[in-house]
Amino acid sequence: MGILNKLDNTVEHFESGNIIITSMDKLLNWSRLSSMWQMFFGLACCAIEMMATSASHYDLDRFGIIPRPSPRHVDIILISGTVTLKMATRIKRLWDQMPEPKYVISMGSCSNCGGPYWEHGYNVLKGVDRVIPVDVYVPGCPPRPEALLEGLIKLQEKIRNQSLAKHTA
Amino acid sequence: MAELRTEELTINMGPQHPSTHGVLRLVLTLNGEIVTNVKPVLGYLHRCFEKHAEAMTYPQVIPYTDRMDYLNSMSNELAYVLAVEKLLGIEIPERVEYIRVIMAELQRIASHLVAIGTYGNDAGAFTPFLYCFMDREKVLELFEMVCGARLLYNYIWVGGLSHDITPEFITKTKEFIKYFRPRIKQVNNLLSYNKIFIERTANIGMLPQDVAVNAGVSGPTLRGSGVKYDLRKEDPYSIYNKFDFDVCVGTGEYGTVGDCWNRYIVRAYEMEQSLRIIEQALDSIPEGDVHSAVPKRVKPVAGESYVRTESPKGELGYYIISDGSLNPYRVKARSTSFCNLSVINQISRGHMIADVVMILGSFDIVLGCIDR
Amino acid sequence: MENIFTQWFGDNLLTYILIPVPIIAYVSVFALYAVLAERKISAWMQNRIGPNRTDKFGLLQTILDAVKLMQKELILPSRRDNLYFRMAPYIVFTAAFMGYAVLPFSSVFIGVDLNLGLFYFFAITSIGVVGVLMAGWASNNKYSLFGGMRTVAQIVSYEIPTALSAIVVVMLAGTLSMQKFALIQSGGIFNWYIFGGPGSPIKIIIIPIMVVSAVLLFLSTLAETNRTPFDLTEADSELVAGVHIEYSGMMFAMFFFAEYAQMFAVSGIVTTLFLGGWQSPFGELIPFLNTPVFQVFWFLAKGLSLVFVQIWLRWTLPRVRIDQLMTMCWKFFIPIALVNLFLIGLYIIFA
Amino acid sequence: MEITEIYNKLKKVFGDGIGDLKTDLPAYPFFFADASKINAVSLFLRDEESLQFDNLSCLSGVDYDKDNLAVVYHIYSYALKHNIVVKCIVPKSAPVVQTVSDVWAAADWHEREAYDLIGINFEGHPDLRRILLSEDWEGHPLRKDYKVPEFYNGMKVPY
Amino acid sequence: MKAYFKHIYQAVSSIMIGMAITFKQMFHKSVTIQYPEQRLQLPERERNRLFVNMEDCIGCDQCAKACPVSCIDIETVKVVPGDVVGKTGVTSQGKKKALHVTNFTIDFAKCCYCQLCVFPCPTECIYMTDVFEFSTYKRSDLLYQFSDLTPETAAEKKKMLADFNVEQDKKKALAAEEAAKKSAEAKPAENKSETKKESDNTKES
Repeated sequence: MGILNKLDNTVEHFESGNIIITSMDKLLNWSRLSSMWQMFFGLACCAIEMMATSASHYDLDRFGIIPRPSPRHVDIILISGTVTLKMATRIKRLWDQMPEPKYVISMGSCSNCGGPYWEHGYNVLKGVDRVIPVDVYVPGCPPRPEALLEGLIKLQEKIRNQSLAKHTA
Repeated sequence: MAELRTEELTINMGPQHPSTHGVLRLVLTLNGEIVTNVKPVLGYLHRCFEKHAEAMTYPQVIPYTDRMDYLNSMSNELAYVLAVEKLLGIEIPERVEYIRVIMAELQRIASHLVAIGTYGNDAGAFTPFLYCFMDREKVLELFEMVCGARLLYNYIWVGGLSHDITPEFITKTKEFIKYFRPRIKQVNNLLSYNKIFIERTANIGMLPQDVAVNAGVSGPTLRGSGVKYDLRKEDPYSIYNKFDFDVCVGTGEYGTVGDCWNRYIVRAYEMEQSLRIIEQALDSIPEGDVHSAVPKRVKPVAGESYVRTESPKGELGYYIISDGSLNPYRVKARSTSFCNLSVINQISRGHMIADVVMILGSFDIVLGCIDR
Repeated sequence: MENIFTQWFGDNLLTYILIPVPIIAYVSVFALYAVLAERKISAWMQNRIGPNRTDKFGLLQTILDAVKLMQKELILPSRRDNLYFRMAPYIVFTAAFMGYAVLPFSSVFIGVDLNLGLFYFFAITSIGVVGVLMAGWASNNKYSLFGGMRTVAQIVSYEIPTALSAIVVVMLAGTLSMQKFALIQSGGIFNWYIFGGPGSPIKIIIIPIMVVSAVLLFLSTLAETNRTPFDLTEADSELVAGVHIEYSGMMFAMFFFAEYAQMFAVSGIVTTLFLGGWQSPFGELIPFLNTPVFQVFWFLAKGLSLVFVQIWLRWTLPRVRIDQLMTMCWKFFIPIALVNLFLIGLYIIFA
Repeated sequence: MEITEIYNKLKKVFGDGIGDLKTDLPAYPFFFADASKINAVSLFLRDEESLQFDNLSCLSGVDYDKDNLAVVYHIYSYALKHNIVVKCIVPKSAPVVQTVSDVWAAADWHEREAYDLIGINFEGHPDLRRILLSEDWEGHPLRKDYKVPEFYNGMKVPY
Repeated sequence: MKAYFKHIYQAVSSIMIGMAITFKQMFHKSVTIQYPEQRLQLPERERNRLFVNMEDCIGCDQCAKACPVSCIDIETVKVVPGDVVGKTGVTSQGKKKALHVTNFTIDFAKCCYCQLCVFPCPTECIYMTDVFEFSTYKRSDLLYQFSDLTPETAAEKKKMLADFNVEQDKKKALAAEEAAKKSAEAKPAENKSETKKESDNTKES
């Protein structure tokens, strides 16, 4: 349980390139990237496109993504919509409640940088990256479902290149 | 049992909760499983629409109205544009009006599909949700064909439309109507008339007529209470007076009038009526230019207008004050979900937690519309 | 009949170590692939495809899920009840797996053929509820507490119709041993208890009663596994994730796998009691199909088709409410089961 | 019933409580009412047999001009199908309007919103708290002279 | 008692109907678009990432004005006589270009894809394409520069204009001196630097 927690200390001593570590890396990365459970959580317009993506036409389940309602079970959180200042603290909290390793996809203009609301939005957080670290920015307002899938594939790409030895996992 | 001391439990539902349809927060006070008080906390999606509208020119506000109630962007655009046109006092070509009606009704179908689907999901049935989304995808395809966007269209402009419809759109829409009629029946069989679903929703959250009217509840929520009031009939805007359709009300087929099931089934019936309107409109659509009445500069004289329309969720009003400049002085959106939601405390007291979820779902709220 | 391991290795310690191996192996594989099956079947019902990015049919999907869950950080809530919080997943997990001890996979293979097999099964599966309650209490979360409390009410109530409808078969068979239930129903599909069991043609009159009993048993065991339409423990849309809400990583995986393990266990019970257990539906017509290896096949086929029905139900029906669940149990299931019992009693006396 | 008729009727009952009727501006005529009498006026509007204004469609707070705020009521009658627009003007220095939430329940949240965004105090409102913004927010953003704060709870607000 | 059995009947029948529906659906073809391999044929009017054809852009700033979210940032430098914008100095429709577009950025992190910028364009050089696959790991990568001038050339052009202005000023001073009796016409429009800035706070924070 929590192998990574324990491995972390041991693995530090290895240089990258060790054959065991590399193949281990491959397996662990592969498992992480092909079973990214998603937070069942929507904010605004983009949430509708997120729902459309998980519906039959685009089927997030193909990528091994199932929505889980509790932050304890999930690997990725899709920030799908405008983050207001009132909501920002809650998102930070959700993010804190998620177990490592965890990833964030910022979906749509609003969560990228405030989007259409960046100029006069007194209650809008201008970019969710001000409260939590974002891995992939998906542009669009709202992004097409395919665009979200493309963002997910980009995230998979990122996970694929992570390594235990480099201490990024 | 009398000496058994119980304590009330306060539960926080949301802003992150699977069934609050976004980021609504409900503070529930519970006695066991029985809800004694519901306190909605809004504003988690307050995106300052009204402030933005004051800083934009009139046409630039349209994309923001899209984002206000993102499930029925077309209706929002329509309401806003009607209000601006009223200020400008311009005549709209007939063809434009027809296309607007077609779009608004297609949007009504799409919006109701989401309402029905997510309501099924609230009840725990995931499959109807996906069936509804499959059908909605077809509507979105139509929209995408006409204006290039799937969700937020910026299609209805002051005085006209951004694009004319194509003959392909008309054939595709007719195909869709043919395809969609049996699908409504299927969803009804799968979900609406399912015994478990009826048990979950019938006789839950009764909203009496007088309370509904007094609290400003509108749309399917009001009609579920048996009030035959539809702005398309009562106060026809655009060209709704040309079409023949019925106003559906809750009849208490199961449960009593005004409960969740009746509120829900009104939506299923309304989709059928929307199909009827679309059919009539498609058959009699005149030729014309959709750009002919679009003003170069939208600069109304000082004054104010308030237009209410029947959006899929209810009475959607835009109150616009103009001071004669290019930007509106004040835009206030009378959002439907905002008024509908305000009765939740009154009607969910005494029910169970699971019922609160169902009651909330039966209002078909959209947080973008509530918080603006 | 002797257990095949006993035949091979004699009655010694080695045998008792070896017997659980295939069972545990089967349960683990089943739990993994039931999750996949659930996802695939639900996908088909919803005109989707389901997992297919890991490999063409997504066969590795759940294995990768498990590997991923192992990597996840274990989060322990700071105000938990430490002992209970840590113990709960193990109890649920163990209880779900212990039920398999009395499932007769074949005429020569059963974990242990207890005299009180059926009784043992009902007893052991209800231990799981203790784990669920512990989890609900120890998480220090109001939602999980609700989930835990609901489960207790639900499972304790549904024990009664489960037992009552099982007793119908017990009365006809006159035994509590799981292996004997299967043995009695030899001789083809019409000797299964769902069709009245072996006996004279007069048994036709009890077929409706037996069918109703079988359905009751199936539904009330379904309720005991906490699956939709009875998944009030989890209740996504009300209680977020119910008792699992605070569990992460492998601890959550244990709950998850326990649920799926239990799915087959209860199907196994229904199979054994009403569907002839490992008996071939063709009886003695084709003796080849009744050899021990094929018996395993029949048992799994019957059990898995019931699992399919469970999945099918889950993806069709909405969830019931807690008071309706109780109403269903006390006002519908128990009276009907009692009437069944009474009628079967009359039948036994007069026929 | 036309707005002039309704206006005359109200004028007869309330006298000074009802201000001028404006019909020259597009697109709707409206009249003014005294902010300290609006509760009685609306009660009359709702309960009078010939008026029956049972539905408050919209209540908007407006930053009216340099010194004044306004509350605009769009009132409809489901039964008799007529409508009026009533405005209450209050000075910015003492923005107090009588509540109508006991007349129309719909006004409850609308008044809270007007309080939140414009800063109008509704006298007699049972639960006048901020509704959209956080409780600890400062200022009323829809006023024309509102300045966006630099930081809120440690989060930078401007882009 | 009748109601009791009616309940049971309704429950059983409606569940059966529902199960029949889901069972039938199992044999329907799936509607899923398997994205990276399969792609939808997007309609002609598809509205995704904007594209600016700099060959045709005359730097008129119309799109930036129309944009509701001010995500377009255009900076132009006036052409000095003798210099040519781009290769030909005219757009494909033959309009003369009088401005070097030294900076034409669109911040797609802000863009709301509303198409309001497309219609006012006099040369139809800004339009929406069907490209939607451009998610990034860094937000700054979403700031697209469309200007075909490198920063060096842009600086050069600016310098050219500045030099030209200085020259003009000198000339004017000379002319003013020379033709004090004559009323020489100064061209005020050319005295000003034409550098525009849409908004000064669009830089990444």
